[in-house]
Amino acid sequence: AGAPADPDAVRIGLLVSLSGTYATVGQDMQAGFRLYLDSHGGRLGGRKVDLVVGDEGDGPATAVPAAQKLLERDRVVALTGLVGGATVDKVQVLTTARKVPLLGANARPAFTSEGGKPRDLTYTWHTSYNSDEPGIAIADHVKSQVGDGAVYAIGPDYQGGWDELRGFTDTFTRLGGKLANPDGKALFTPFPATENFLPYLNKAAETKPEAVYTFYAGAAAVAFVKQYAQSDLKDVPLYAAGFLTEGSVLTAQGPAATGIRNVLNYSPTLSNAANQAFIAAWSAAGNSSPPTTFAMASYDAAAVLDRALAGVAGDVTGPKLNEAIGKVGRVTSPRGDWQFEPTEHRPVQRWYLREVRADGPVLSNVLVQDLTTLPAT
Amino acid sequence: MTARLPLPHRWDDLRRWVPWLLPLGAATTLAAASDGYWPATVARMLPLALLAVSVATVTGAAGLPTLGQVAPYAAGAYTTARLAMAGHTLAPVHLTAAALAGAFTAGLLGMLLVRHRGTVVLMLSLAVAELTTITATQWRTVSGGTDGLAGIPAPHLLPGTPPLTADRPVLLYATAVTVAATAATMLLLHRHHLLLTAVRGNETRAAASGHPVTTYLWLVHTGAGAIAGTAGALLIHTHRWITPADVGFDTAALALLAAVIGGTHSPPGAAVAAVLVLGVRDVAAADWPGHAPLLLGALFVAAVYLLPGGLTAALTRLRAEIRRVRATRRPEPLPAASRRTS
Amino acid sequence: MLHVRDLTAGHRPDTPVVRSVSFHLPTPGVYAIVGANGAGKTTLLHTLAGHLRATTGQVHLGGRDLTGLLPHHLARAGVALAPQGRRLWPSLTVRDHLTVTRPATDDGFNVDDLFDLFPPLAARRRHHGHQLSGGEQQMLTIARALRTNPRLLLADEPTEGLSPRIAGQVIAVLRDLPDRGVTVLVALPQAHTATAVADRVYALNAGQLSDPPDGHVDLLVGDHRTPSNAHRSSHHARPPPARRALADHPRREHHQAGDRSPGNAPNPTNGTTMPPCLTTEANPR
Amino acid sequence: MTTRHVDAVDHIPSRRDPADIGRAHDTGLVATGLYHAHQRLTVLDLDSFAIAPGDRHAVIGPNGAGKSTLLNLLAGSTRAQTGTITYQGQTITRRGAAWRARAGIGRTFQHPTVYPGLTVLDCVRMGGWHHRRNPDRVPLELLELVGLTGHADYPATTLSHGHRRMLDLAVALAGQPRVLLLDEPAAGLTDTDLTRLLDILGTLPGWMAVILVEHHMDVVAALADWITVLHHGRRHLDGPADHVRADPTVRTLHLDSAEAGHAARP
Amino acid sequence: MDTYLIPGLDGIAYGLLLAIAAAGLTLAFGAGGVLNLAHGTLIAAGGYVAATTSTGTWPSLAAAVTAATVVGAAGGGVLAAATARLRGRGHLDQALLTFGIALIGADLLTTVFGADIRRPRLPAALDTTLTIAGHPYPADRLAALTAAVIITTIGYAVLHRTRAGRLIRATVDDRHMVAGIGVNPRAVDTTVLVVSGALAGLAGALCTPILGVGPATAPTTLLLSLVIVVCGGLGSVPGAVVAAIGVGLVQTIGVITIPALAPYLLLSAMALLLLTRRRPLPGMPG
Ligand SMILES: Nc1ncnc2c1ncn2[C@@H]1O[C@H](COP(=O)(O)OP(=O)(O)OP(=O)(O)O)[C@@H](O)[C@H]1O
Ligand SMILES: Nc1ncnc2c1ncn2[C@@H]1O[C@H](COP(=O)(O)OP(=O)(O)OP(=O)(O)O)[C@@H](O)[C@H]1O
Ligand SMILES: [Mg+2]
Ligand SMILES: [Mg+2]
Repeated sequence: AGAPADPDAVRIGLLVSLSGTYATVGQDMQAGFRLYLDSHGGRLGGRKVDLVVGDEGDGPATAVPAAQKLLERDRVVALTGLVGGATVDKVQVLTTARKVPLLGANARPAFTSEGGKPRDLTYTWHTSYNSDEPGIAIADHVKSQVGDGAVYAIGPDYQGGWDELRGFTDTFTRLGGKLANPDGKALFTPFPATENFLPYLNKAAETKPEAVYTFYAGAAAVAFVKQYAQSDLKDVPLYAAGFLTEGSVLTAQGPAATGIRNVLNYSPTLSNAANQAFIAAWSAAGNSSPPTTFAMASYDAAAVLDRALAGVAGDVTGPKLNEAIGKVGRVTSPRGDWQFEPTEHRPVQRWYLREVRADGPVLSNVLVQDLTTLPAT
Repeated sequence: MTARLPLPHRWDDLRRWVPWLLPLGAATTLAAASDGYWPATVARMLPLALLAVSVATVTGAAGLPTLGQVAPYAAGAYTTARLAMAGHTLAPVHLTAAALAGAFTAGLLGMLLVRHRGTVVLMLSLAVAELTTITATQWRTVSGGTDGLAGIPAPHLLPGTPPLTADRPVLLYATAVTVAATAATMLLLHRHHLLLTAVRGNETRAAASGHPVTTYLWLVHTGAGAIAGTAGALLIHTHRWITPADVGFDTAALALLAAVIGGTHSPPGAAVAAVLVLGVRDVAAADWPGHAPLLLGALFVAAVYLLPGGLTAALTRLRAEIRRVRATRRPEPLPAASRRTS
Repeated sequence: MLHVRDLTAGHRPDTPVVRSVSFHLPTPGVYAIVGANGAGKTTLLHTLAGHLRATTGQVHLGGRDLTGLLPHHLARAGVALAPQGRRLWPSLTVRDHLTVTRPATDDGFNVDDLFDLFPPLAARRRHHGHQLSGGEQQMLTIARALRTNPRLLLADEPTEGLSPRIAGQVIAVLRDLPDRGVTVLVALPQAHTATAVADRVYALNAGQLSDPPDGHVDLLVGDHRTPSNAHRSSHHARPPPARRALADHPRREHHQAGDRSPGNAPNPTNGTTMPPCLTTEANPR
Repeated sequence: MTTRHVDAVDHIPSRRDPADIGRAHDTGLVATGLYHAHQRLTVLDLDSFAIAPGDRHAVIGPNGAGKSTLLNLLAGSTRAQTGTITYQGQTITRRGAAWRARAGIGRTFQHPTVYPGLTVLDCVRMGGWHHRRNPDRVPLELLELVGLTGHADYPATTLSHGHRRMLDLAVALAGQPRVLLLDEPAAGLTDTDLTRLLDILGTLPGWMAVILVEHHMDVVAALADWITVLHHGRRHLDGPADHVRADPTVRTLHLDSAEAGHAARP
Repeated sequence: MDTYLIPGLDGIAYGLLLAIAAAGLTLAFGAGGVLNLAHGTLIAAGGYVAATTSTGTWPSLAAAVTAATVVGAAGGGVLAAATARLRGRGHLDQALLTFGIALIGADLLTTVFGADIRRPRLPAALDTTLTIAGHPYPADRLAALTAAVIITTIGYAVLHRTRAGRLIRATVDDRHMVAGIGVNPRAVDTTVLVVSGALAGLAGALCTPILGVGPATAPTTLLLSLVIVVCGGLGSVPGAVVAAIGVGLVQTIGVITIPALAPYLLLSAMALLLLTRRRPLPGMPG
């Protein structure tokens, strides 16, 4: 407890999963944030930053005590990171009550209402996206590729999976597309228990889909991609939310992932200057694999804080910082420039179509084309 | 001589209350401490502590190692959450309804579980724990899906009193409920201690002496379900959010391990151990982010070797040791026989 | 053969059950230990087999010092225990019980010999340990011990639960064993069976062994019924329940009520008295 | 009425005259058509078995004859596969062991076990739990009866085997049974305890019905007025004690140890 | 019919894959009476070792399998030493200890190997699909199926047909009487846990090419192995194989036939089996 030694310094909390199922994502996010910090001399907005890291673990049960510690004992002026949607949903209540800006850099759930009233999002910001946006972004492209053919939709049975798939299926059917799934609804596989996808895939093959759309992440993504290439579906085009092939899972998937087309707000092969600087710094920091959207969003969170803190005069308090975040305007980012949507406090950003291709000796999600900007203004 | 006799009795009476007043005193001290972190953090540990009491009751008193008490816990929690969200915010109503829901759930499950013993119970209750999470996940109208419910309205102690939102009153309230429920459990178990030890230890002989073993075990299981239900209500009151993962295997495992560390035959020991376990995971490990599992693992391993029989047994050993040391210091020698038994 | 000197052992360090026991079994033969229930027979045999640690004392078998050896070392040195209370392996079949044992030499009982010896076992060879009748379990306990081809067989009440016929067979086997060079030390509760079985009988009394003059064992064990640890009863100052005169026994009412008289009459010289709870008929539920 | 062999007639009443059976039906324990098998191996096959108040009925037979199984079926420790058991005119075939014990069918076990964690005195208390008019005096008297007063406050697990057997008897008696099933109560007892046992059994109240399974023929002789001999689960012989003991087939089957030596191959 | 041919085959192959994972646990828990919750961690350790050793050539695959087995055996040795002092203190203390060791082990594994998912490279001959009845089917699963058949056959022979197997069961029943026939029960315990650990390591090496290895591997394999061991009847190899195939079929045919109930299927099936089984598990009271 107590104020940091340097009177000018600010204390910022970074809450990410460092143990449990999502540790890879959490580590990426920490690396992204630290990369920005280190490349700016440990200062954001001219102030020395005292970064306090907390472990989110597997969900709210561990994340809430950790957030409480950051808020009450370390008295951070902003909380960033947060891997899981459920965590954001619960921690948001704490940060709002304490008037500390929550600058989420990954999942953004559809916040549950509080006592019948919608959530107060004044202190809630995200540098990432809404979980249904990848699906919304790619639906049009898939429709144009399959024409009148049907698409089979399959995903994991939890909130993230429901959101990701809903984004796609709703938009796709609204555009006149047909789902190959027998009941017209996406198929959800038990999560995280499913590790054998072959039966589902072979069953899906019987519906003779023109293409398959999916969302998986982590270990399930590895198993899914690997087994997809071994199933009756192996010649059917696979479209996915970009997390399917994002980051280290791609290495584990190996050649089986080649040709998967997926959608994300970032690709390491983007050619803008900010990205090139980011990539260079990323490799210089000793990372062998290309940066992920998780690292990038967390990097951007640092960038947002950098600009916001620069705009705060005198002592940094939660409300002052929050107000400053509202005023950062356009953020120059490796993903291309973006800005906060004024009421929902999430990025208005471009989405990209990527394809897994061999990029030298390693596989990479190579940029194919721009898709759309979301949320549509 | 005669004048002095009543004194130790009164002192003994008093001393019997001390262990129960201790946690309340500790909670008051914590609530008075300026830091807002401690009251909220400790209050959030108490539902698991009470759940561990319930698990220790089933595991210790009935001899059925169980992971399945999360089912009545979930029943109590979701009953409370739904009541609160429907506008019924009286805490006593919540506690009663949750206890009933817990007892009902445990009663139903008990009809299947108490016919089995040992590892079979453990595995059946593992299935119960997993199925509880799955049901909670799938029953989205009740549970709100995998992300669960948040912003559940705070309870009121009595009609007209302000809602229990501030961390310090919540801590005092949660401590009072935990202590009262644990004390009630202990009282009931103590009264039937002999019976339960006997049926647990030698079923065949007990049945041949006219004791309906399964009925006894079912009653214990159901009663423990009421405690677990109460713990579920407390979960909602202290957290005001819930996800299906909170009523799943991880919680069940922590509660069971806490019961083992505390000494399965002592529900209060289980409660203390649960606070200890969560303290290691959430407080001690906070300064070493990412390594909470490591510290927890180290705690478990240390507990096995350093506390055979659990915290309670360690306490008993300590007390015996103190008494032995005192006895040897006593000036007048005791008869040999009684010294040997002490 | 077996030399035991100053052996003290018990279940807890502070309460020895067997106290400074010394004896010497010079040649292979059948030796019996008799003693009241709770005298410490089982404790002594378990100590000799290594299952209990002796606090003092030495054990030599055939010149070899066995003091303080672990049970499996003792077993390999030729000490076999047929324990009281059967101690079978429920998940093994009768046959498995015998085949899992590897005798050091082949000149002992093989599995078929043992089945010949105990025909009921042969009929149950596929049954599991817990599926046997009490007597069958007892037979298997002895058979298992014999199968190790021991030099010293410790048999704890080996005839308990056996029908007189099988008991006779077991005793005959035990009596034959010395011819094979096996020393048999058998604990028996009753002096008269012991004198019939053994070449020599020792009496264990309150944890101490005495070597009675042949044929007078009864004198030593007959009327002692103190708990082996004498100190135990000393601080139990419970008053004995008042003895009721036998004349008051309500059984007479039943005679008058026309019931047939039960098998034998009470022994009027003995002080045994039913507690009143049992003498008035309990109310039917 | 003389001793009869099973194969001699179709149906053997187990009592001396029909009036006895009638009395057993109303007040005692009657089993008919009992059959029990394990893995196609017949363990017990008994057309009828009855005991009335006051009876002292011994069941003997070689090892594995089915004696303990019979007691288990009567006491409800094992459910009968076929057959009907009535007690005081009421069918109890489907009742569990606990119910039967409370109804007055008490028993001891061939392998006596105690309650771990309980003192000797508490074990007896547990036995009389359902008759708690005088919770402390009766158990103490029973302990005095079986000679374990000195052990009253010690953990029951520290009892020696013979003492456990005596304790088991005290526990059974504490339940104030109207039918007492004893499974080899004399096995492993020393002379002193044997005398004590005989005294206890001899002074059991006359309204009690006792079934005694025993190999120790002195005990049978001292107590039983009627003996059933089981062999391979079937009734081999049934009759008044003296007749059965004198029967030559019983001698060869069970008692005789004359030809014992031949089986032992050196 | 054709609908169920490949899922059926896959159910058996997947089931046998799980049988390998469960083999070590059957030995330790079922036969040896040690409730080893660190079993999944040993499998994961074997998997990580195999994933880092194997480079896609046959010799490296052989080296990977050997290394994983050795690492598993060493882990089993550690567990044997750790549980030796716990004899006679019941399953719950064992569970506490091995759960603690599992947590520590998981932390060590992620520290050493990272939190990423890893999959070993297989020789090209295995990393392909064969065509069965007109459907593609992965060759690596068929190879694992073969390995499973060999391992379980050997396991059956050892556990049910040899003196060693009887000794293991006897030691669980009454270790003092095992000492009484001249066998050191501690040696039996240690052997059981070392062999069980070796089997776990081997299972890790065989399963990771197909399922990958990551932080979730340990809990998932532990749960499935427990289900299989308990459903199969503790300590019975044929039972475990049948149970594993049952689990495999539930997870393949079951989940696609009634997808709505897919999450419930496995554990409900286990619960039903346990509830309806009349015979108590061997070696278990009640
Ligand atoms: N596990 C134990 N813990 C403490 N004391 C014990 C234990 N087992 C036996 N004793 C005590 O040791 C004494 C000797 O018991 P032991 O079993 O050796 O007697 P025994 O001569 O074999 O009697 P029996 O003829 O009844 O079998 C008894 O007084 C008994 O109370
Ligand atoms: N669970 C079981 N499974 C298979 N066979 C069994 C089982 N229980 C008992 N038996 C067999 O039933 C037969 C009768 O057993 P029971 O215990 O009734 O015999 P008993 O007459 O009491 O013999 P003993 O005098 O040796 O105690 C025995 O041969 C035994 O092997
Ligand atoms: Mg003895
Ligand atoms: Mg019997």
